Amino acid sequence: MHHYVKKALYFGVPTLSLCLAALTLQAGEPSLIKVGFNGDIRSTEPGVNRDENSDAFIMHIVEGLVAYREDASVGPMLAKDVTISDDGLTYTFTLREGVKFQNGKPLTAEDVKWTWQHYLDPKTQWRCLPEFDGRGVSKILDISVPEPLKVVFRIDKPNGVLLATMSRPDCGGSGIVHPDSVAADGTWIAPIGTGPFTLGQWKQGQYVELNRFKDYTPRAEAKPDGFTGNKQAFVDRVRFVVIPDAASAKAALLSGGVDVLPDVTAMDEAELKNVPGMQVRTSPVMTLGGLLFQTRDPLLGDVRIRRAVALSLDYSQMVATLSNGLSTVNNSIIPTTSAYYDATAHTGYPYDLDEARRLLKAAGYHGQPIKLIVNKRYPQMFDMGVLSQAMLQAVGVNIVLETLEWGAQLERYQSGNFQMMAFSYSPRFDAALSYESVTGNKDKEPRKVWDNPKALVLLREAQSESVAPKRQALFDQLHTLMLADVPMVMIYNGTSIGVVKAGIEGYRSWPISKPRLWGVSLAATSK
Amino acid sequence: MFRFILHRLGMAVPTLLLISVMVFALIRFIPGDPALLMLGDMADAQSLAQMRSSLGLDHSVVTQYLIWIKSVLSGDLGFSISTRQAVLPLLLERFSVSATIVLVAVALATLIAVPVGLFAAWKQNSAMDLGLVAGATLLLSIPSFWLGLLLLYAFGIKLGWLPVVGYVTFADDPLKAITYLVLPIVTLTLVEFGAIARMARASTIEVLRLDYIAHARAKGLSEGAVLWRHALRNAFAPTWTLVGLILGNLLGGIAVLETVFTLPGVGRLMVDSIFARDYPVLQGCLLLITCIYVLVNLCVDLLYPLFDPRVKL
Amino acid sequence: MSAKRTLPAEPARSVEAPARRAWRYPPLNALIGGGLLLILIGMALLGLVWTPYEPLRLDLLARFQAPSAAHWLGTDEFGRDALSRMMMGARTSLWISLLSVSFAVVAGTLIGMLAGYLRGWTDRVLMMLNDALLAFPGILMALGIMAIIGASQYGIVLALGIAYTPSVVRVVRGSVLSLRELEFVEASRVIGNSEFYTMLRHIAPNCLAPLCVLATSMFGWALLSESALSFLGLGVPPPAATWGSMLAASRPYIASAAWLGIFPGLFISLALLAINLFGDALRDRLDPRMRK
Amino acid sequence: MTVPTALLSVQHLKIRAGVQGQLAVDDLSFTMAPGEIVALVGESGSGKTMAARAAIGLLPAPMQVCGGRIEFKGVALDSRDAPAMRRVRGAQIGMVFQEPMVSLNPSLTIGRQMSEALKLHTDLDAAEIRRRCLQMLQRIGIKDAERCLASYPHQFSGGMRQRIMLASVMLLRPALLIADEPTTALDCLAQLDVIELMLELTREQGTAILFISHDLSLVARYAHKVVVMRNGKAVEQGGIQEILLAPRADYTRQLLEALPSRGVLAPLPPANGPLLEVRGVCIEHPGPRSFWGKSLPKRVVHGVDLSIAPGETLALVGGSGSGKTTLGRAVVGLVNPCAGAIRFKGVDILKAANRVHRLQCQMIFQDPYSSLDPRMKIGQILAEPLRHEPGMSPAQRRQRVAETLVDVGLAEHFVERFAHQLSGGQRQRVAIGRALVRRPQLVIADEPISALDMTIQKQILELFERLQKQYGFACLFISHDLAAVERIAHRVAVMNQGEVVEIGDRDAIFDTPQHPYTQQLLAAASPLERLAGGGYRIRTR
Repeated sequence: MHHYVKKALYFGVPTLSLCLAALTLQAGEPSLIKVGFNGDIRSTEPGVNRDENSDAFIMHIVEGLVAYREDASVGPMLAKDVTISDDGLTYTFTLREGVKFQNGKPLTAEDVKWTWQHYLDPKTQWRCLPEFDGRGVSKILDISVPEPLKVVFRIDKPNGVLLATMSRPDCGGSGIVHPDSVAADGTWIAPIGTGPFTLGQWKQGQYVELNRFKDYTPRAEAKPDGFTGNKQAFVDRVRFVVIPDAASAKAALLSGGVDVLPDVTAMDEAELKNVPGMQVRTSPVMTLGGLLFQTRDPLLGDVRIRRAVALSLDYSQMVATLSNGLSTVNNSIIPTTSAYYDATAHTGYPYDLDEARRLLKAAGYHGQPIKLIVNKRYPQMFDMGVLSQAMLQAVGVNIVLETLEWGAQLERYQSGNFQMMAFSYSPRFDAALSYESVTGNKDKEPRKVWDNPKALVLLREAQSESVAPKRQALFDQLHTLMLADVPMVMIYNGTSIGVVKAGIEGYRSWPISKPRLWGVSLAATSK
Repeated sequence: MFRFILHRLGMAVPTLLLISVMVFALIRFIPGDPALLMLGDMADAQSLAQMRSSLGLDHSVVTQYLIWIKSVLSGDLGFSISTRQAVLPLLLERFSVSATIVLVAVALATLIAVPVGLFAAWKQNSAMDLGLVAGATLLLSIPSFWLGLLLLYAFGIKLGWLPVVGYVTFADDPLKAITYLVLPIVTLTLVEFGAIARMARASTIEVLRLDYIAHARAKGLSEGAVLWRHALRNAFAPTWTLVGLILGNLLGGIAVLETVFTLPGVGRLMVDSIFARDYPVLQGCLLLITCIYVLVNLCVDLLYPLFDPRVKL
Repeated sequence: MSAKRTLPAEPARSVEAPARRAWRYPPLNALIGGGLLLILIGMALLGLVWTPYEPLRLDLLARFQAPSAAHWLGTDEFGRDALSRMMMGARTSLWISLLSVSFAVVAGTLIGMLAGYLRGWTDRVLMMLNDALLAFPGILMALGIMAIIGASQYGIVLALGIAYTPSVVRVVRGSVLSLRELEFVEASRVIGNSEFYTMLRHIAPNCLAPLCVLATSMFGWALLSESALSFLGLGVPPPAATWGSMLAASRPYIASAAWLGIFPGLFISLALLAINLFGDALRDRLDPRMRK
Repeated sequence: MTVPTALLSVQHLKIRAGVQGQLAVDDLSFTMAPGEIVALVGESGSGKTMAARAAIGLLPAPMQVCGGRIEFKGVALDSRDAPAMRRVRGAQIGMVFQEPMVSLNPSLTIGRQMSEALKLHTDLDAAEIRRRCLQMLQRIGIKDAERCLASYPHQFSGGMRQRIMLASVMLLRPALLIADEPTTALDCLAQLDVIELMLELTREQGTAILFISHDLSLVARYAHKVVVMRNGKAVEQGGIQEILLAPRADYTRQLLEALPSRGVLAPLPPANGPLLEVRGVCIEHPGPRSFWGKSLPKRVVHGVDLSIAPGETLALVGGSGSGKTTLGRAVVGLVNPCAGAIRFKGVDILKAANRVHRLQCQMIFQDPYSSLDPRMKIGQILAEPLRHEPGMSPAQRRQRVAETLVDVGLAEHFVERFAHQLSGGQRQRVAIGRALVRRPQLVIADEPISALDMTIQKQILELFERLQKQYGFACLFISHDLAAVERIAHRVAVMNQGEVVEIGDRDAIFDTPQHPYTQQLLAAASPLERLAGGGYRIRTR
């Protein structure tokens, strides 16, 4: 208890108000929810020394100007509204009134400007700096504060994905922090954000806690909407417990060690589903699972062979096996949950073995072995490889499975040194970002699978275009072009499966698949 | 005696250094490095470079090795790349799990195997002897992880007496912790019992052939006294060396058993750190395992004269 | 230390005519061990020619079927026939063990001879390297080698071979050093043979006995290690099956499909039992004391 | 005064291995009076040890008594009645074994082992037991008895260990002591001490001794009665004088004749200069090798000078550790002397260049069981030396091998046999054949016959003499068995602690020994002397 109090003082939150707050809640111990994490957080600094768990954690403490909604579209968060100039070069954010930092001080435009200069300062080593200093799509020329609650960003080139990039969790959601979070010499101390929770106790390797921020000023909306909307916290404390081994995590859930497991495997889901007192929360997510081709490989350079492979896979049966029926087939790079997933994106490869055989004969393929790299670390990738090998055998394609250790497979992916590979991309929250992860110049970035120049042009346009219908048209063209080029075969988007103990309401899995503990309450009855 | 210990430790230093160099080079030779593994498919050139410099991987391998050796000598094994935990406490905690199981199991196996071996040798070529040898050979032939799986299936799943998965540390709940340790210890005891019993029997047969046993009998001692006072001490020396060998290897982590029983042992830690390319943890693991190997061999040699005074230190 | 000569205690019954008893009935362990080994090798060879089903053919409808008339040992998570995979696995497992043991024996004998023959500094350095290799954990070695030359059967053979070479070196060096002192080796020097000729003609053949015994037990170790490596996800790359990888793959389904784990484990145990029994019989046969 | 019943009476004893094994002991009967010394004499395989072990009921596993009975002090000994036997063993019957290296438990202190029997059979308190042990140790000549109690067997020499074993057995004042070849493993000097100690102790306590031995001459001096055994049967038994003077059974006569006696030697051929000259040779054994380098070496041979004329047999005698074997090995190049020169026909054979000359000297080793390569056929073993014979066609080589086989008295079919299929005597013949197949001019024989039975020793010595007459090679005959030396040596050199203390013609050395060490050696040697009339008597010095 001692350590906890010292930390609270440190934040300058008067101890008196803390005790006062505790009293107002119903009597008895402060309510606590325990969440299972598969690893400890790396640091409390948004977007710098981070990993998946650190991002999910920090998004409870800091909030950005804009943030992803439930359907991964971008909506205002600290900003009341955002106006973009016609030439797409100036972005004007008007801040909401009455928003307070966790140290009690009010949020001002100066704080926003200070935070962004802190992020853009190379010394901070912000992960998303390359996206805003010109190395990416565009460069932020300057940030100005014309009025107390108005911040204006000027950029050198139009950038359709600027807001989406700002909201990326791996950039810490470009969360606005109070200058006191940083010491005089610039070293990071602790996050003082505007989020619904403040940083609690952190026992390295064991657990890290969040405390409710009493004076949080939620947005006007009634319910939470992705990383925005009404983010009022209903629980006093949240503890993220570190359990590296999946089997131990499942056991901890069953034995009451934890209340929420944000991400379990399909097999565990099948088992936990029928355990009384367990609620399963699933949601399709934006991971891209599929088979990559190396278009520069002598054999696979021929589009007819790639097309034949695409036509000889029974996608529905494969996806049913891989995801225990939880996911649907998706041959498009655009995730099914993305706002830009429309009828054209829905069109995929027909299951047509005769056409596949014809194409193979036409291409002069007579059973030369094709090496397909898989790994045993991620069961879905391995099973995808085994199922594809079996299905392709039916049309006479001789697939040789090469099982590598995950690190070795990543190296082969990074250097483009493979014929085929079963792979799954981590989620990108904007369709353009998804396309960007597979498209690029193979000489500079050997890991990219698609280097069709026309596709590159379309992608550049989609990245700079900020008007939704225009971007949609560009994405449709990109999709149809990809179906023709077949640089890779997209098979399905993953599913995030969260399991929650009975008595916890309001927890939902969502396409961004980061756990959110605001808007979640503990039923009075169960502890 | 003390000079002998110094001499042996002195001899061990080059081996330790050699192994640390082999490990340092081999792990970096394996494709994929921690930065790539952490960034996964979002690893573009800049972020890779940035991550590598923050992890100190951009120095030449030699400089990295020197930095590491310097920090090891000052007692700091560095921090894990993937979990940010300090390596030393992590290692000790994980080692305590493996060590408890291995020490208890090997002790149990030896306590049962030596009398059984003695008895089988005394009743050599009798039905009892053949039965015991067949049993020991059978146990010796069963792979430990399969036996573990069977026991897990029988006692964990079917009968439900013992927990199937997970681990509770002693600190949290001693009673519950024991239930997690029962099956691994039983598995390891049965597997090692076979090897030790066969060795005890063979060395006892060798000893019973010698004249001083006949001399003891000629003194009118009862068979029991002859076996326990004369045969056991001399027969135990070779068995003790085998026990030392087994301890040396098992303390290095019973990764496979730890996988079957999901125990957070040092074996599992090493395997996971190899897959995550977590260099500091891996190097720490190997240093610990090699030190144990050397120390166990030293202890075996130090205690050897107890059983065979002819060996002078 | 030339053998301090004492009069022979009363040797066997009559020295003149060596007893024939040793061969009237071969000991039990040779019978059982040899028999089991033959069955397993037969199964492996049969697997080359015929298996009840195509080992690699998936049948997604027939997943997790219990042992039945159609599938004697049931089917696995991809609906493949377990018995056919067992037969294919037999070939791969035994083949890997055989190759890695022969690698270790050849390499170990050469180094062991060298160390025992040259002595002096070379011996000391070789032995230090040998001890370092002994203390080196096999798992990292396996991964390192397989990462370098790609995950393949031969990667495992090389990894296991290197892991076992030190024990062979120790045994060979030990017997070379003890044989050097015996009188027939000195006699060979007296009649003018060169040191090298003496080593090849007299010492090497006599190292055979301890080496054979070690080789059989190492065969068992190799089989065990291959399965352990598969357990840790490092074994022979799928879809090629070995008993070890099948056992490892059965772990997640232990509750729902236990038979997937029971049969591979059983066959590994039978193979090890056969090898251990055969090894015992071999040691008795080669042990000079046994030779009446 | 009742008729003194026999202390031990063995009646029609039969022992066989297992149920249908061969009879190891067949219808053996003899009796022993209290305080009497009876010797069971026979060659290896004669069943003498089995009979003795049966007396104390300690037959090894497969062997079992299947006929006859053994009575000790009139009471039948039944090995099946374990408690009764245990009361007799140690208290009434004591036993001393042959192998000093393993007759005492290496991991227990001397004190514990000595007091063990006393604690078991008497109810003396610890202090009294300790006092008796100390007193007995002083009695057998241990200077620091206190320290000896606390030390371990491996810290004593072979002879000392046999004395300690004797002391611990005699502590219980047994009525009968069974001595199973107690001194065979010791060298001649230690042998004398141990036997004399045994006799003193038993005479003081009136203990009878059942003395098992294969050496009739050794037994002749002490035993009252002798039982001669062959293949399990007692071919003759009676008082020692009758056996020596008028042996009835021809096997006994054979045993007696096997004792070598001074024979007449062929005159030496004229020679211009010695065949082999050893000048000022010193040899050192390297000390144990520690990690940082060699510790200081131990000098074994100090400045030896001797020479051998062509065709001559020079005997090199001395106790164990006198350096005689090391000197022999130096001549054939197995050991490099650190000083001095060895010249063969004037050529220094220590230099590698003169290897051809060195090959003229060949060696016969001592232990028949380890001097032949178990993996090679006899034919191959004999042919191997011919590899270095220039200008011999394979046919000539086969011819030479066949010739040598005949020379050493082995049949043709032995060419295909392996060493383990031969007896000790046959193997030694092969070893001699291997040494002679190149017709060397000098043969070093390092204790060639000491590992064999007496009768076989006689055959090998006769063979050796015949071959020497036939091929005229000179011989350096190394041995601690003075009887054999007396028979075949022209000259004798006596070595002690690495120095030649005396050298001279055989008759001079044996009749008028000058150096005290030589006199000591001769006293310990077997004293039997063939009488003109065919019998033997103990030679009085």
